[in-house]
Amino acid sequence: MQLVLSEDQELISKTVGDFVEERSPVSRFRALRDSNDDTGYSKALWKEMAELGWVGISIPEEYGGAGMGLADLAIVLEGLGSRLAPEPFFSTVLLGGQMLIRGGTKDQQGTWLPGIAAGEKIISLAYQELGSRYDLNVVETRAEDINNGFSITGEKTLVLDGHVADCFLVVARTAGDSRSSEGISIFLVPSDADGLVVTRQTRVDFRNSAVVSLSGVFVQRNALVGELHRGATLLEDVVDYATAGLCSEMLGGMQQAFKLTMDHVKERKQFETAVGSFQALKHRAADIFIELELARSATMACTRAIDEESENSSKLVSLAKARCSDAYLLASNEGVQMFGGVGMTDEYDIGLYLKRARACELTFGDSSFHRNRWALLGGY
Amino acid sequence: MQLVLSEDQELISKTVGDFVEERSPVSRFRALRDSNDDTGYSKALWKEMAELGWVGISIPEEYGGAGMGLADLAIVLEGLGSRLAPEPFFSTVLLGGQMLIRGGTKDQQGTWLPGIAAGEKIISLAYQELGSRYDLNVVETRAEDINNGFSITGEKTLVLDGHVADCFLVVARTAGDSRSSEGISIFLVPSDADGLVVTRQTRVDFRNSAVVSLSGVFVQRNALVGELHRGATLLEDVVDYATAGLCSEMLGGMQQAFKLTMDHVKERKQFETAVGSFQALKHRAADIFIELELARSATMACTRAIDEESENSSKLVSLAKARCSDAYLLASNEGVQMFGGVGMTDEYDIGLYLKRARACELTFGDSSFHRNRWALLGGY
Amino acid sequence: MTELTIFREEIREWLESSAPGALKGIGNNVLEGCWGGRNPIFPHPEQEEWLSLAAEKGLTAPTWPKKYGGAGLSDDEHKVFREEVSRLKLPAPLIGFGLTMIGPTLLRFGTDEQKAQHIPSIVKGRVRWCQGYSEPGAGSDLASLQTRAEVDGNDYIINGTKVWTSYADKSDWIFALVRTDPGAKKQEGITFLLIDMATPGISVSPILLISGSSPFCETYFEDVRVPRKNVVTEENAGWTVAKALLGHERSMIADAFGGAAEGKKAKTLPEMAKSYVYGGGGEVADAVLRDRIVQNEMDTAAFKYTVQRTRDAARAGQQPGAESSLFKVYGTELNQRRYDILMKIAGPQSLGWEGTGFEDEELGRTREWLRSRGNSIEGGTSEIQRNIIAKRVLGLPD
Amino acid sequence: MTELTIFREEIREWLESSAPGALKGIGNNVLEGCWGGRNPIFPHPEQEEWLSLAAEKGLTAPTWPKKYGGAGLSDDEHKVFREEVSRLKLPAPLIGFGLTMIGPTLLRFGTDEQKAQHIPSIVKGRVRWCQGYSEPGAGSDLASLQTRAEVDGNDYIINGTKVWTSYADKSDWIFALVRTDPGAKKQEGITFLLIDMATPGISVSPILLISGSSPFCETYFEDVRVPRKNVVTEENAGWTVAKALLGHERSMIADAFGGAAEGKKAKTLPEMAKSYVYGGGGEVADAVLRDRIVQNEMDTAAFKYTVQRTRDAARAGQQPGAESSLFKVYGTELNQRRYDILMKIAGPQSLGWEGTGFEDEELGRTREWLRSRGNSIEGGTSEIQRNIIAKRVLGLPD
Repeated sequence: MQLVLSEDQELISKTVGDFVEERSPVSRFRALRDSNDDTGYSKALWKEMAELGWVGISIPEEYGGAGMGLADLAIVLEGLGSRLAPEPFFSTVLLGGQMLIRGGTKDQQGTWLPGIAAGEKIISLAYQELGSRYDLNVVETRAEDINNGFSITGEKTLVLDGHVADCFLVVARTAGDSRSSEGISIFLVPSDADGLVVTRQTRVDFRNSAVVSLSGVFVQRNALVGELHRGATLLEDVVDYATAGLCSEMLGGMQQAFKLTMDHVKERKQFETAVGSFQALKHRAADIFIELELARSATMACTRAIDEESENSSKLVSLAKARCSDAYLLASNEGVQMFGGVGMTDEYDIGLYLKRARACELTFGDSSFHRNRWALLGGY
Repeated sequence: MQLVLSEDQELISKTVGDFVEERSPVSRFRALRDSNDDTGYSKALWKEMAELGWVGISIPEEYGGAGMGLADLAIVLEGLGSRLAPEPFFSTVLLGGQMLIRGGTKDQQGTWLPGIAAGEKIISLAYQELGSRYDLNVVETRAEDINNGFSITGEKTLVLDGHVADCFLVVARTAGDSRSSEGISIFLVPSDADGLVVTRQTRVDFRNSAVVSLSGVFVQRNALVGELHRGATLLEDVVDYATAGLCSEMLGGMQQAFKLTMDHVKERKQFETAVGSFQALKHRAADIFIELELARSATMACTRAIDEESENSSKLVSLAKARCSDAYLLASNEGVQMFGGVGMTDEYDIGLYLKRARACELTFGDSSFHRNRWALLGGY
Repeated sequence: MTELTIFREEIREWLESSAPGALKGIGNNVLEGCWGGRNPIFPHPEQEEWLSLAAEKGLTAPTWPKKYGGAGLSDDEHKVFREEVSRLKLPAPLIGFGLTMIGPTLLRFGTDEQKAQHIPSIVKGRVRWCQGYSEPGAGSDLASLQTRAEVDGNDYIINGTKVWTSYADKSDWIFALVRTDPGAKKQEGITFLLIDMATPGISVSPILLISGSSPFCETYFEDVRVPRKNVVTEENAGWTVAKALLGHERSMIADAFGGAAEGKKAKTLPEMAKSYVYGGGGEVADAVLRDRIVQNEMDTAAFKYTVQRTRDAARAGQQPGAESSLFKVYGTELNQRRYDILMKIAGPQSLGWEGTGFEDEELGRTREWLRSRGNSIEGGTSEIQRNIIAKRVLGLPD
Repeated sequence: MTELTIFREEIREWLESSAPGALKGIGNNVLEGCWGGRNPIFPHPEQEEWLSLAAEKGLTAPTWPKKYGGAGLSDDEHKVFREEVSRLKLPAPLIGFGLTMIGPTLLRFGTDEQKAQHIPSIVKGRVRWCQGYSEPGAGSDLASLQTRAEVDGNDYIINGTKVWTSYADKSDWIFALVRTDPGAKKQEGITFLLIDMATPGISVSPILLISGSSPFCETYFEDVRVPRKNVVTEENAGWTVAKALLGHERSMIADAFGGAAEGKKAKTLPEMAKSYVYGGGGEVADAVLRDRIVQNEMDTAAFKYTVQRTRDAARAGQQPGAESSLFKVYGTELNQRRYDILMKIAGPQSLGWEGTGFEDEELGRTREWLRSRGNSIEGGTSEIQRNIIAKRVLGLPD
């Protein structure tokens, strides 16, 4: 495992950095939010990212992607995360797309992956339910085996980009009780299916999600992704993958929040002295710096472990997510505090990072969830 | 509940303060330690404390004590704790004496309490065993019911002042398995009993304790303190009482450690500036101050709750012990750090407080033990 | 029968017979309080009657002198009055900065003319006040203020901007700090001035916070003409007045957090945790979360006892130290930790801003969490409070 | 076959045939290492032979020039040598401050005469060195040193006291900072001087720490006469030399903590916890303690990856930043947290100092806990490291 960017990766990093600087400053996200935009992201920019090869970066070449690794995708996510870009990477690439790559049939892959890579199709994973918290095995949505197909009924919440998805991967129970890892199956359901209702949600971080209700939605047998009853492992692997991606996004966000804060305290004077010269603040800044560095190391390690299919990749994902959750909150909490009163106003960007930090923390498990998972994986 | 010292209590506080300043500075404790003194405390000073009425402060007047409350005794303990005085208050007054007051027969009380109040008898509670940790119900020492008496076999560790005790209150199992609260009984055993061997221990805080081994030690039926099989509640109440007393001692220690540290940083110059003028240090000092204040409030509340026999006194004991454990460690850890290199040398007193802080933390349960107990008592 | 007992009986009888029945049992919820003013808002229609009844007897400002419309109660009588009001769970007849801030200030520092002009209208709830201290870019360094007041005959001409003026958009008068001598050292050259918000040249715009809308405003002064007689004490002596008032404000905020530990217990953290992450056997399933809850409960208990200790000590005649700084820094940070735990307890259900998929209670908590981040900034930042403790209590050198 | 492969084969053959068999498998335990000197101590009798064999080939100082007795290895060859030594788990033939500190300093700054006098005797392990920097009351402010060196003909007369001189009681020479120009500004007027510990007027007393005995000493100089030719570089230019050496020392300490994360894993925390507080089902019974253990394990893992990242970046040609400060502050505090947890795990069994009722392992851990409190003080306090990060990495103003 090499914990340093290759020259190619450095180049991607620079390209993404220039791109967000010019094309996707935070003001763009803000404008989307304030205009109550229908899609909540920029279709044009998404198309452009696809043309730059970013959307399909991890999709196999045969389906129009670049066939690269998560470590490469992570660089893009970090750059976009630094400016809170709301484009549908998580729904479509890290969750939906990745699940098809890992578990889809050739047919399913051929139908969807090229459209994803081209930036033309949005596909989302509907796994979370009210009360499921971070336990992927808590699934109450049921899929009944009927006449050559399945009838799905249940309600999914916080389905990322659900309001613009062309299709959903719905996690449903085909057997077992509502907390068992056995009996979980995954189905491809088009968003215009009869009995499927999508209601857009408004989140604190203004990222896009929806409640998806299914009442007797019929799908054919070939809608099954992965094995019947045995979807739990596939789901866990995909969520691990997306979690590593989320950590990369968080890294970009926390780094930028910290940068904004440091820039501010260097400028801002109080009692005729730059706020940044107060030693108590300096020591806190040094501690944030350290936490950010450690979060970066952990995240780099986990993306590479996934690419290398290392056996401890799940442990490293938990390491990264636990650290990134705490570090992003630290950097943004301290950011607001160091900005002072103006940090509390909607006008300043630091509050947007605080909201995103919280949303990221509570997605795919918070730090104590992942510490517990680390211990369980370590056998104690 | 009044969380303020009465005028009488203020007077005790001043007397104790003057006493330790003159008669019991830390150098006295140090000398006892360095001379490998046989008793490890000053018999003469103990006698003097008894004459001042401190040893018998909580012993009923009919047995030569002052019949006052724990809130009064706490003042004495705080004063002595501020200079690490090693006199046998915990063994003899807070554990042994208190257990006789609460559970002893008139005969037992009449035999021992006057001697305790007069500073002539040392009595200790032998409850802890290797592996019992903080669980009072883990008792493997067995007392078998035989011919008009009991035969006790087992090993007790960390028996406070065991090497100078005239008599032990031995917690033994008369029924039940080794973790059950049922079947625990307590016996008065003279230190010269056949089959009882005392081995002095050397602790990190140089406070006195011993391992007490019992092999077939015979006691008569009238040696039983409290009810047969039902000693667990008495034991818990007495340990609660002693814990509240320990918190008071800790309060004195942490306050003095903090004072030494503040005095040092005001004097000590580095880079031509008093160390105490560095803002990062100031903010840490302010946080220690706050923690000390909160620890004091919690301790005052718990001693008064015990005196008032309030139903939430156990909860308040856990509150105080959890806070005092963490606060004393904080004050002494930060003390060593703020003293710098010299803080690491045996020559400076701050290290003695660090050791005592740790020893206190690990006596009667550390902070996470007491947080768990608080939750259990609160029903969650 | 003591005089106080007689007083209690009179008050009780009066409250029982006169106070509007519809208000009994409502309690003292600030959000539902009556702030008075030229265009008063009465969340409950009966509050109008309650205000007028109380004001008539001066009981909106119970301890203020009768001469200016107050009830002239002694401290003991005031205590009895509050006890009787809370016995019936009646809301306060009137709340606001007139009663808590500018009223006491004018009673102490104002001229007879100022008292006569302003105090009765505060007591009657006819004029609502706001405060104009902070300025953009000043932060904790209040004395660096830039709003200029230039003398022009018997008037000042005011130019500048004030921020964090709570309820400026709903207030009739503002008490403000302005710079009258730009040449003087920072804290000198500042004047404490009373300004009618209806004066031409004043405009107000509300401040949007990260938690949503807020009572805070930005208030702009453009060539605003204010009579010089509206100065409290003297020109360039405003810092003294401000400091007295600021100490008062901080101890109010500190008290609020000292009190918050007790009040506002809609649901305890263990209850919340049981509803979101309930395990078996009465325990909260997530042991680490449970421990954080215990820590917060213990912090709250220890803090509550510290507040009590300070009060008991004060009653025993002991001098208070820097307790208000301790209360402020610890109380606010405790509240922040509490919201942090609440967010973790509700987990993904903490992610809502509005609408579908979230309970109103959940949406409210998330906004309150965001709002709580400001607690350690407003009313003297935690940093300033720690500086104060280090200097005043611990005597650490500058 | 590359030259390096040939070199490896030669070294391997030589080690296998010549290195004392009794030492193979012992590994590099510093406590058991050989420090050399006029009165050397050989914890294993075979170390004497091993030292002499290695010294003969210059392999005690593998990269030093052959001219002065070193082996003159390239960096790549040196790496091969270390790999082969550790393949056989051989101890280093020689350790000490001669090799790590004064040797490299003299090679860089020393005169030919100084090199010829000192380097070979270091390589041969004949002279043991110690360092005389700190003074009582100086702490982190090294430049405030007071030890005076007054010129007297071709000599200096030295008076003063040095503290924290590790192993001064066992060393033959000391390199020290002394003040030669008391009038100059702090960091000027300091001279770097080599002093034979056998010189009359030098006395040494060991320092007792809170954890017990220690290698540290206090070293007193009373009218000690030292030839002026023992100055390294020039009079009053000692600060430059010291700074170079100090940077070296700090990165050594940081490395030690960076490495400590990996090495010295007698028992992991989970293993320890299982032996003291084992629950059912493979879990540690105390859930909160378990969580603290996880935190420490995670901190250790993230730290380890950060060390690796720095090394990988350096190999990729990227400039290092203030990593050594990060390593120092985080590595030491991590170690302290680890001992804190260890104390809690063993609970009452952590209370022993010596003797009855405690296992040797328990007694050792308690002493190590106490010793660990010094980690955040020695070699540049955590406060100093945070200052450095704030200034050099974050660019915060003074």
